[in-house]
Amino acid sequence: MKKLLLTVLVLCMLAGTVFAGGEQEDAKEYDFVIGKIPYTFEHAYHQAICREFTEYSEKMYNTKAVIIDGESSAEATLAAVENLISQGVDGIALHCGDAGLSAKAIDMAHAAGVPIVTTLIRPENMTAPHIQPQETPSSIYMGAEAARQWKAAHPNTPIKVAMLNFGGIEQVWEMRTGAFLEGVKSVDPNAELVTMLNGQGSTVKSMEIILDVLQGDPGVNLIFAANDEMALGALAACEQLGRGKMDNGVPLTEIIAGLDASSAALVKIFDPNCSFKLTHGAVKDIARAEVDTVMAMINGEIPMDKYTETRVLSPTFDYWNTSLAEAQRHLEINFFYEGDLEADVKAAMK
Amino acid sequence: MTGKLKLPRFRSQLPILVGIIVFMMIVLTIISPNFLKVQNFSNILLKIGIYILIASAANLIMITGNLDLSVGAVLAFSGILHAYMCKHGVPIPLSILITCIAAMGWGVFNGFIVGKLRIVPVVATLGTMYIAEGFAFLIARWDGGTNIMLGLPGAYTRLGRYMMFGKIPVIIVFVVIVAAIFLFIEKKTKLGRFSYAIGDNRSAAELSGINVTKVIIILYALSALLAGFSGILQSSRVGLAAPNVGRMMETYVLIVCVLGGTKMSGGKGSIIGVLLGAAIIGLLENGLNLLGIDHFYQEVARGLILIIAVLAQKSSGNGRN
Amino acid sequence: MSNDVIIEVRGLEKEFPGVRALKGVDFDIKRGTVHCVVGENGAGKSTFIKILTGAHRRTGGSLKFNGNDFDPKSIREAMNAGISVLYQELNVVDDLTTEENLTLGKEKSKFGFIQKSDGLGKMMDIIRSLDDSIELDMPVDILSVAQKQVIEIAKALSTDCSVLVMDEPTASLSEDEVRRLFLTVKKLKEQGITIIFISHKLSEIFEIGDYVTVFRDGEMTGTKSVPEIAGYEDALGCPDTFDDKTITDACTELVRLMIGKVIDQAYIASESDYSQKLLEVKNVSNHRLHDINFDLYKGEILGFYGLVGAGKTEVGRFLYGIDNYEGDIFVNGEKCDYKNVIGALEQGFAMVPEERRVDGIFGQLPIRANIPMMRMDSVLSSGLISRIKENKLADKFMKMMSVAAKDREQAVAFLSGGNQQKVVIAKCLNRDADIIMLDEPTRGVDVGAKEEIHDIIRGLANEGKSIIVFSSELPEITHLCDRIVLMYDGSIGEIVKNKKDIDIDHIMNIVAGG
Amino acid sequence: MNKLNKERFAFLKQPTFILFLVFVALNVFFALSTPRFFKLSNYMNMVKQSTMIMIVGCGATFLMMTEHLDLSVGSNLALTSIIYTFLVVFGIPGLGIAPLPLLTAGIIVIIIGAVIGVLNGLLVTKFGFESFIATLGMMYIGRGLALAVVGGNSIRSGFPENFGVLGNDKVLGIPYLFIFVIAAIVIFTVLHKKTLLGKHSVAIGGNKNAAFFSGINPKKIVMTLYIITGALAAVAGILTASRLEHGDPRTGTGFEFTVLVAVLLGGTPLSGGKGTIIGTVIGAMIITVLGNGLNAMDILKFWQIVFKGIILIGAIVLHSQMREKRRMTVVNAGTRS
Repeated sequence: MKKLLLTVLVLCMLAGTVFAGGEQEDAKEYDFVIGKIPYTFEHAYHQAICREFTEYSEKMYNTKAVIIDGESSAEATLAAVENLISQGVDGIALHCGDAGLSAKAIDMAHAAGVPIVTTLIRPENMTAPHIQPQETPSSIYMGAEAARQWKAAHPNTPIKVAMLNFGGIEQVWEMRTGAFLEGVKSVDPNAELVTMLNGQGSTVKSMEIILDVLQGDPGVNLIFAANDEMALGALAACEQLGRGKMDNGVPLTEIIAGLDASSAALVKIFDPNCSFKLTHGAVKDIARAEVDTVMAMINGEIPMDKYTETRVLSPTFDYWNTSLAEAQRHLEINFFYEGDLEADVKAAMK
Repeated sequence: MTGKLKLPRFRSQLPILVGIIVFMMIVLTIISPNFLKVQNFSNILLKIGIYILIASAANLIMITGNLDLSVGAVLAFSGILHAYMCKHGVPIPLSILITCIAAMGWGVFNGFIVGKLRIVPVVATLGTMYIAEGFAFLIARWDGGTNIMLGLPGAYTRLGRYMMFGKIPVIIVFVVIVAAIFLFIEKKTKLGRFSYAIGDNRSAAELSGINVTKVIIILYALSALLAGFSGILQSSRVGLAAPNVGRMMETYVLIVCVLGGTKMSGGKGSIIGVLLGAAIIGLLENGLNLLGIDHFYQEVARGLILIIAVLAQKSSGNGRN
Repeated sequence: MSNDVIIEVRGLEKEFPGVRALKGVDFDIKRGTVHCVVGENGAGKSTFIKILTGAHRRTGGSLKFNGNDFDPKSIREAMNAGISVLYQELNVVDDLTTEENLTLGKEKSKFGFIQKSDGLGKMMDIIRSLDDSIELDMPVDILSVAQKQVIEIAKALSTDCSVLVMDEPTASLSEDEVRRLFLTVKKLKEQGITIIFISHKLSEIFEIGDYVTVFRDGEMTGTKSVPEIAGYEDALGCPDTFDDKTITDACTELVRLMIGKVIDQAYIASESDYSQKLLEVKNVSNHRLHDINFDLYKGEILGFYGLVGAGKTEVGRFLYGIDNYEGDIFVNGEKCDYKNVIGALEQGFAMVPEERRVDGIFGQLPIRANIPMMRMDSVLSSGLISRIKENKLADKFMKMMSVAAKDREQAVAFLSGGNQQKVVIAKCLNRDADIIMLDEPTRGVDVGAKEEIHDIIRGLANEGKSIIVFSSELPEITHLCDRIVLMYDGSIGEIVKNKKDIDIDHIMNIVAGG
Repeated sequence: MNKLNKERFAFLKQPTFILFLVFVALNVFFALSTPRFFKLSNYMNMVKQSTMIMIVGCGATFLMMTEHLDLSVGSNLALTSIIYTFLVVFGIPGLGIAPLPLLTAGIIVIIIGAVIGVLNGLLVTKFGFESFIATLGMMYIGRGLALAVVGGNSIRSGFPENFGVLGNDKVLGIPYLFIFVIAAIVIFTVLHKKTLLGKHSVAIGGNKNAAFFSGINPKKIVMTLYIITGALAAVAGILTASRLEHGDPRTGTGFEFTVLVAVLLGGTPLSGGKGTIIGTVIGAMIITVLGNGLNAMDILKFWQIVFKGIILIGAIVLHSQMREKRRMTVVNAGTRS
């Protein structure tokens, strides 16, 4: 019996390897191999970046991209950098949540003569090119816009903000949560931050937390989540409490803002009666900037040990100021969206 | 010696659990004005509902002296599979059916390895956990992403957010039904009786002609079925399926069972204990969230409550046996 | 042979709550001899050994060791005084080497590091002298049981022990290994070590024993020198080895001492229907049994009798689908090929196992829940457990077996041994099987309850059930059984028909190996 | 003669050797399937990456030999790592203590790690907790405290100059990490083979009666082992901080299960009584090589998770089959039923 099971397991492994291998394309001569380390492969946003990264590098530069997951863990990220270096890749693009670790990765890559580019979290030592999505201004804008919309509809209700983060990564405060709050305060200096809890990037967890938060203080009327998954969880919580509504874009119960600008979020945002109304983010531009920068270094067009900052817009999408067409285009380019946003919004409204 | 032990066995530790719960409720009522509200209790119930659903079967597994660590992964897998099928045109009821069957498949696999091949359950179900979780991510990826939300039919959330009589959330209804069923299984069916017997004395159970392997397979299948159904309910309630929702679910379920007085070595435990154990966990998290306490102190509190509750049970009548 | 007494037992008593295990025992053990101790289960010999080795404390009488009063509080204390035990369950750690096992617990160490033990050379000499194929660096798990025993012996000897207790050392050895062990024992004796040898194989006594003490019902029924038992006036005229005839006669004599006078409880002839053969066992052998043949008729009580270790339990085990076997079993004339307990149950067997704590009871469950466990149908109503039926069933059996318990909700673990046994029997009876096997059905049960259990068994037979009783209590067998299968060393010696004045001497002769 | 030959080749049937063969086979497979795998530098990386698993695995192997688990090692690692970083960067501000030297801070956190071990040990030996439950509770507490120390933020500046030496630098061309690993392997193999602790650990898990009759105090041994494992987790915490060159309270998530799997793969069963340090080391290397090789082959991460599960189940089934076979041969050699 045990032998049988063993045989079956081995067969499963083999089949799996073949199947998994089958997802790749046939052997092909590439000019270069470059590595990409996403923050975590588990989030839609990072998967989309990786996909764009792979496709773009192949199409534009006939270069193969090797993706190794950073698993949102410092050890895994460090190991990924080490492994890519020893595999002899020609360049590395790193998105890591820690400025110190990014700096270390840069040093390691440079010691091995491998060009490296970092994304989003500005490394401590500025010795390599960096891609900086302009999250902070977009977050400030979102905060201000959300507060404006609320005040326009309810001038006499004090603004109370609740936030979901990833459990205290300080860059998240700098670029997302803190910036959002700054924006809110620029409109209403008396706005109060009721609570900021760890949604662990999970929809379900966020839903449960927001249920409790709204119970603790039903007066909360602005909810900001540091990614779209958590914002959707917050929305689900509101909906279950009979909230989460808008009257054709006029805030009734609260306003929810997210981040990443994924299709799931935009479908909600363009629903005039849903309270999830703002998000920002970019995928394509970041991935392309990463590839372009790495390739430029490989080809000697820019020095690999000099800090340059490539700024990438993190466009904001909100119900009031963005058109459906823009959002449609954004999704098509960034999230490999093949549907019709308008139709999807209508379908989701039903 | 027997004269003083008036309390029947199973109930002897329940007063302690009730005591802990009452204490927590008093504290929370004092410090949070919004605690003692119907809506809040509904929130708590909704949160622990999933734990109770899964723990009711996992508890029976623990009563036989075994363990299921794969419930979280099966929950995530089922949510994703259900969403995937719904998105691709399978009618929702059919999709629920198929998902439940697929979920049970994981349970049968667990039961086969643990019951038939006699592999230590911790390892066997840990392996299954990895495999199921991997497939949850793979299905989501075959759909083109990590979460499945877009393109779900509008009726997708109907089940999870359905309100019975307009005010009772359907998950609570299911919790009541499942808890009742398992109370029934424990007291009234051969399956329940045999589970206690196996945990109490496996050798005697075998010599009494109890088909131990079969019982274990059925229990694992039930546990996986409920995990799968919980996955469907949860993803339907959220309106989105994500492959990482089951993380740490297995330890929560384990904690709920242990808090409820179920021994890991088997032979003891009850669904009533599970309900109380889940209530403790629910009150704890709810209270800490109401007070806006940072999540790291919540983790400390979780560990402490586990140790304190087990300690309290050990130092009570339980220790005398 | 020295006449110096090393252990002097006088009026030794041991009382457990409710049981007097030793009722005042007197005898001497002489230095440098092999002193055998025999007796049936529960006769008190193991209690004596436990007092001697510090596992139990005595409650009365005296025990002198080397002329001084001796009352060890722990196994370690006894060991330090020079009394070591070779336990039946091997106490070696498989994943350690010979050397590591030898020094376990008394390593010489510096800062926690194990130093070469001084005694190791001595131990190795002992091992070499006993079995020269054992090396110090061999992992123990590749050794045979006999070799593991040698290690334990060496370990015991290394503590300067002067008395070595061997608890059934030959129980799991092959013939060859037994030979080798006996050589070892002889060598030890030559070195002046006193050996207390417990065995159920009586013939062994005549190979290595010098003296033998027989226990029965907590009393010593005789201490004699082996030549004396064998019928010689004194050791001088006694040959080194005895012929088979002498041994058989002597064994019979020993059995007589062990069993005592069989109180002839009236055997009530049954109403067996000898035209209806229910069970037939043909040429069954396995690792413990050789060529077992017998049959069982409807309404018959068949008894299996033999000394401990003769293979009674093993017969029950293969019939109940626990052990593998070669040969054929026919039920109602049809060949059976069940492979497990469930199959046996379906074939109409049911069994009360010998070890109730390990194999019988569900200690944490109430009596009510224990009884229907082998046939849940009996308490089901439309597929569900009916509390009413369950209570009724429990009440019925508790009354029938007069189980002394607070109520039916009491957890079985809290019952006395006898009442636990009754619950196990009730559980088995509830199965309503055609062939009921009871392995030592009345062990640890008080006299009154014993009688009740016997009546129940008889009643069942009269109802047309066929019953197999495995027992090492001869009165029970002669009282109950219609035919008696006498077993010796894994084989059937003879099948005798019971009658009013059955020839007890003959039975004793057969089970003693005659 | 025949017997001699049998003995000479007995090691071929040793589980550890078979494990080693599996390890070699994996390497060969990856080396053949991708050119990016079989490189010295890659192997150096893999050893570095499995350092923590091996170091903590040494203690965990001992614990498992006595039938005990420690699920708190991951959070213990995180807690000690963050406290160590905190001490060398900030000292103890509340008491007005200036930043501590590395060595002092190191000793302090090793003591903290050992204290966590003491708590685990107390719960298990004194209060009769199942080791699973006790260490699960400690896992949550440790993780929460690690985050609480720094309010959830990483510490990434203000380090003393040689903070990263242990984790990154080499001495005589050998990384310090290797020295730690080799030291741990040597020390614990010696502990296993040459000391009372090792021997008695095997004895407790192998045959409780034998241990009892030999006068071994199992509680003392188990307590010692929890303390050692706790201290090892602290050492791993220091090394992690040094290797990452910053303090991260989130480090070591899921580490406890990685260690558990490594020890299990290494042939130490949950039921105790046997096990080898070298087996655990090979187990840790198998996990690392598998991850690295599959990455090099560009296998999707999610398939890797699936493979991890299959291999875990397969390995345990294989181990149990080998054990059964061994038991069968012993029974057939003519012993009791």
